[in-house]
Amino acid sequence: MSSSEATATHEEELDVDLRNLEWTEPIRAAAFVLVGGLVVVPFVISSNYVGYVALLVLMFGIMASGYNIMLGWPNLLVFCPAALAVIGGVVSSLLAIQMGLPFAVTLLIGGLTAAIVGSAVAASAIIIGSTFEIVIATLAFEQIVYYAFTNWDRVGPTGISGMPNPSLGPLVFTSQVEQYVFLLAVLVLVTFIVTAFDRSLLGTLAVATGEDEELLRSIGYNPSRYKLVSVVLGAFVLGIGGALYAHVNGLVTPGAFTLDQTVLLLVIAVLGGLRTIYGPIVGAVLMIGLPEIVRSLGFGDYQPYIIGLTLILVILFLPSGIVGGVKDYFGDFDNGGVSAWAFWK
Amino acid sequence: MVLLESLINGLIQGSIFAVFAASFTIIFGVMDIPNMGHAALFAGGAYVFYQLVNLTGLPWIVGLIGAVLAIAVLGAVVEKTLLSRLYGRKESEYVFGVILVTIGLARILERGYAQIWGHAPKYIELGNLQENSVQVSGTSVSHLELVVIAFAVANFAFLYWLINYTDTGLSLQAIVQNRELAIMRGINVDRVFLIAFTLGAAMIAAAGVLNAAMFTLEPTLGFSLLIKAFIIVILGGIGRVMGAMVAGYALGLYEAFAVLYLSSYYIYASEFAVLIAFFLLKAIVLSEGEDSLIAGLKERATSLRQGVAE
Amino acid sequence: MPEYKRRSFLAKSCAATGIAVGLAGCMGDSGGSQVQLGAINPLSGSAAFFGELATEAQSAWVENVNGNGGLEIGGETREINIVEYDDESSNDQARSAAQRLTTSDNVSMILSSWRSNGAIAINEIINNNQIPTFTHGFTPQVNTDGTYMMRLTVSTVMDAYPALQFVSDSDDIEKIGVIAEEGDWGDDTLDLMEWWFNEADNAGDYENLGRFSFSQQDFSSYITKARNSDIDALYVQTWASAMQRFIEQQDSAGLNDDMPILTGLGGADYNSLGEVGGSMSNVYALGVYTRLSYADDDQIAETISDEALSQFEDYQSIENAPDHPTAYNVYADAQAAEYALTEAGSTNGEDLREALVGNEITTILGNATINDRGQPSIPGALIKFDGSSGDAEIDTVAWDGQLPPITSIPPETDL
Amino acid sequence: MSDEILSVSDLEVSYGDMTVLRNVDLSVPEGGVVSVVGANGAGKTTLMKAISGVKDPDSGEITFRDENTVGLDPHELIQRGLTYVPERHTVFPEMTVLENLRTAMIPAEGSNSDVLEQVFELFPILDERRQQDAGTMSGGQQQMLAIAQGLVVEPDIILLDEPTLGLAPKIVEDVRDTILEISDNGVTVLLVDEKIQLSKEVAEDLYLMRKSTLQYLGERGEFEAEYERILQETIE
Repeated sequence: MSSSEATATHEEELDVDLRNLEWTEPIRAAAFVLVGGLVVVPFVISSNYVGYVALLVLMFGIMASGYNIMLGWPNLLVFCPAALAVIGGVVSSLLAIQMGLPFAVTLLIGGLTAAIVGSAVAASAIIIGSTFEIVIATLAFEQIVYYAFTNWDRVGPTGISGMPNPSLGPLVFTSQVEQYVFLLAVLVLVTFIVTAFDRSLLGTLAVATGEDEELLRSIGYNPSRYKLVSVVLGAFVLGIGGALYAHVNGLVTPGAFTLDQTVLLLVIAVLGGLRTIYGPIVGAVLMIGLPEIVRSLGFGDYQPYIIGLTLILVILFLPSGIVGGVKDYFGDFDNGGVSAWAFWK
Repeated sequence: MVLLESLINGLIQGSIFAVFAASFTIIFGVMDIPNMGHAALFAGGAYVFYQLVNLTGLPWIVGLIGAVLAIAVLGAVVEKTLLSRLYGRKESEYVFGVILVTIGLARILERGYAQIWGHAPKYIELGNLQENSVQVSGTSVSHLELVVIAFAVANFAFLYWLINYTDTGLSLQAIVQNRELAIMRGINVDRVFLIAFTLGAAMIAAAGVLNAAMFTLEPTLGFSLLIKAFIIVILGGIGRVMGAMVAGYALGLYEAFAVLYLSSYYIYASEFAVLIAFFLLKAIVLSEGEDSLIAGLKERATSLRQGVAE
Repeated sequence: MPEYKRRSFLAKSCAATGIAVGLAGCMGDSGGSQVQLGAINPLSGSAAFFGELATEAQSAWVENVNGNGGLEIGGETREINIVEYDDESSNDQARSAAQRLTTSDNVSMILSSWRSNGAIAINEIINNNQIPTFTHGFTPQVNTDGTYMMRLTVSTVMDAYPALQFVSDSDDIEKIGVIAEEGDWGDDTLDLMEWWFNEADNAGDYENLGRFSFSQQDFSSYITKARNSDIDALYVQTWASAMQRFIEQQDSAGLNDDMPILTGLGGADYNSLGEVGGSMSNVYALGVYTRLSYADDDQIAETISDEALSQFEDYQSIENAPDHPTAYNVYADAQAAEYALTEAGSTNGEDLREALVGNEITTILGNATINDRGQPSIPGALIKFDGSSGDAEIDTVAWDGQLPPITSIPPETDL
Repeated sequence: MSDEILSVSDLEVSYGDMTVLRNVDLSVPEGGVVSVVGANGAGKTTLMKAISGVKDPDSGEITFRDENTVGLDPHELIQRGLTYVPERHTVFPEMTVLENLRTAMIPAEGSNSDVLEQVFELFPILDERRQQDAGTMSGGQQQMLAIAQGLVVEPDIILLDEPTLGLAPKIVEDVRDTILEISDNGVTVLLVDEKIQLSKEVAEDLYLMRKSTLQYLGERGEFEAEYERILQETIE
């Protein structure tokens, strides 16, 4: 690990200690996701329906990965990921439709806007401090975002539709397979970023913030800084996810990004395993895929029971999630900053 | 005239808010975390009543007792079998653990109600309380509305007695004020948790029956109240039943009067904005260890006055 | 050893790909000589009550058609089969259902996509695949020329038309108060009011008394506000159980003693008129499919064509046909599909759409036409109810006639 | 050792990966006053929490009146006659004095109601302020209330954790007198004390806690002679 001895001057030097990062790890994680994603391509090509579900899985995988950054590392229970995602979606859609900007630009601005709003959310969360007060304040914030968008005539309750397909310069991703490959590329990139974040000192300190804020402060670090960075980074990824969702579906409605969606993202993150790299992806496959499987087996009527029960059982018996649980049994194939933090303790 | 009518509207709405929030805050205050399944228990009480009275034909008082008992037992079972397993976890895991388990439970219950009783809104008859009304300076108030207000008053009188004059109440207060000390002082926390959850469930079942009688009964009954309850409970002080009463009536009156001037978007958005402002203010104003915003502000005002006097 | 490993890996991945392609093949299989039709109904979530009714009405139709041997399409008699998915009142689920119906199940038409947002969400899919689809939703942004998104019944905005006509004709009503839901339906209702009274310069005026939330339970504040405003009648735009609650609460507050209550939306589409019976005093409601519930009333029967009445009798004789206005509407959609299939003599989506647009379609709701933007023109009536006997009874029919298609606000069609 | 009321043997306690106590042995004779001294963070409070059932130990035995009490909850220990008064004069701030005491009496179901009056006799200052909110009282008064909370359950042994921490010298004397009076009434006292001052005056046996382990320093007289050296060690 990159973390060495702690002295007072480390703050600036080691904050983003990318030079000493073992780049092989993020590359390996990204490659792992890439290979996993490519294996599914034949299914996507051969069935429109499977392809559509796969697109959803990827988009929720991206959003949940972003959410996981703020949930998992600094342990901040921010309860408004849907609001951050819809901000990304709305900004990107409006820029594309009204100003005709290219998708790559609107996507980035969407993500950045979400990140800016995320920094305000992070600042509030840091000031507020207490976990459940953060939950409720961010829940309230999400409601306000919903009211604001529904009441804004550019968006309204029926939302925005008719935005262009995702594109990259001259490449326009119109067919399902093209969109799948594009989204997969984004997810691979996100995986790379999350892993790099995790393996950097930044990630380690974010974990430390979640584990023992006082101790971290006592050895000369400012925990607020790592909370801020984690939430802003997470918000950026969420905003990107929301923008992708809007452009791939051609529709973004404020009503589709409220508490239900937040809970879904939370469930995906928790089910897969907080503070794991692959957890949000596994969670997305399960939570988006499970309903489809349940339906195709003819148990559609019992779906809420199955989802509800899954939720309860996982929380009770697999508190560190599926990937986290596997990790507990088989060692650290997906260790999220934990061993690095152990050094500090 | 408008003012009187709005006042009555506000009192009735406030009674519903206050009762819902009171039962919510007992659980919230003791367990430190919201029960997201509270709305499902609320609807559950009303459905049990509907089954016993409207479908089976039992007298309404039997239905009411049956509803309260059934949901109290359900609450106790949930606490014992699900939530008690989470108490040992560290804070953030405990928080999302309880939130997610109760959300999961709510989904199961809501689907269950829909499958047993259908999605169609149901009417509940409480004797003939709905039909008869009295005139209050030209404004008509139904007997049911009077009963709702009376129930709220009785409910708070009972809670006031329970909290201040019984061992259970002292235990509840002790846990809300300082959980660790309560454990050291020999309060049986497991037992109090169970009591709090059962009591909260019993109260919400009765409130659910009254609410369904005033409006209609649907599987998702009470979800909008749950969101209001957050606002009320937080502004009133978590775990403070009398605070929930004051904040509940305040919110009811605010909505009744605000609707005369504002569209509902702005009313709701303003409520949530106040909530966030409250948290921020509390965090900025209060130093560590202080709990009550009002007490903290008072203290600062005093010290400021003294400073000026000197 | 290493070589063996590699080969085994290759074999496995080939097998995996094989299974994938095989599965996809199975999914794409369509059912022989049966005509495949789709339905996306909200069987859970907020709109579940209507989804259940839609399912029942569609099954009744299928039983009826197949009981008579099927439909004659292009000289061949074929049975019909409905593939139904639950959209859980969610847009993502609606899209995934539409995706499956149009690409894997190969349906010729989709009989229902109940919710507005759900219909907007699937619009692109059904248009790309050229699958005519019926909705009950209000979807102005997708009512474009050549669309495959169709509707037989009226949207909110059209609902207000009879009320507006009535207000302009009336000598007693100078000004109406309007309370509308938050959301698109409410927005458009208010836009229409603005256009009708202030831009199109019809007699009368309106005042916006405020908006309320979708899940509104307590209307007393709005009733107080209406009572104390300077208005002669109150127009309420809402639906389903909220409407039911509103009707009851305004009655117990005695608002309808002071002024008539005008409602719209699909013809008093609250869940059960019987439940609110006595509260329906001095209440006017638009009847398109609700009329059928009162078809035994002479005044109402006069507003319905003989053809439609006899078809409605046939409907009632079907076993398990649900007795609810929403179900009549869903059944009428199915009848339109039936018309399209036999008229076009084909199961091709493009042909079906061509058969639907511009032709007069006979349904239990009366004769309707659908224009190129998927908007209908259909007969309707504004019915005044009198609940003094404790039941919802017809008092008078204040207005009846053809409801014009409205595709945008302000309406392109001159009302 | 029939006169031994409480004994601890080979106790090990940890928080997560961090072991706070190891190989701890302790013996408290009936009716005695035993004191544990040691620097801040040495593990004294953890020992108190382990004995009173607040914190479960990893291993070892705690024997109270010939019963192994490991795994019992605080309320069960209170019912058996062992009560714990935590440090920093902790009381319920928004309850009155009387409510604080009534709350403390809950685990001792059916206890004698005269006890309350006896306790008020011992603490006249509390008697005067029965209806005052505990949070508004001075630190010394709150400490008295905390001790009174321990006494209303009529314990056989009372564990006092840093009872004089942060109190003025005059109040420290009051606390000392109170401890002696409690002991005179036949209640065994186990005291935790950072500054050895108080222990020197009241303790009959003295233990030193240093770096997670406990060392017996001897009976009064034995340790008094070495007072300066011990003081030095506790400061380290």
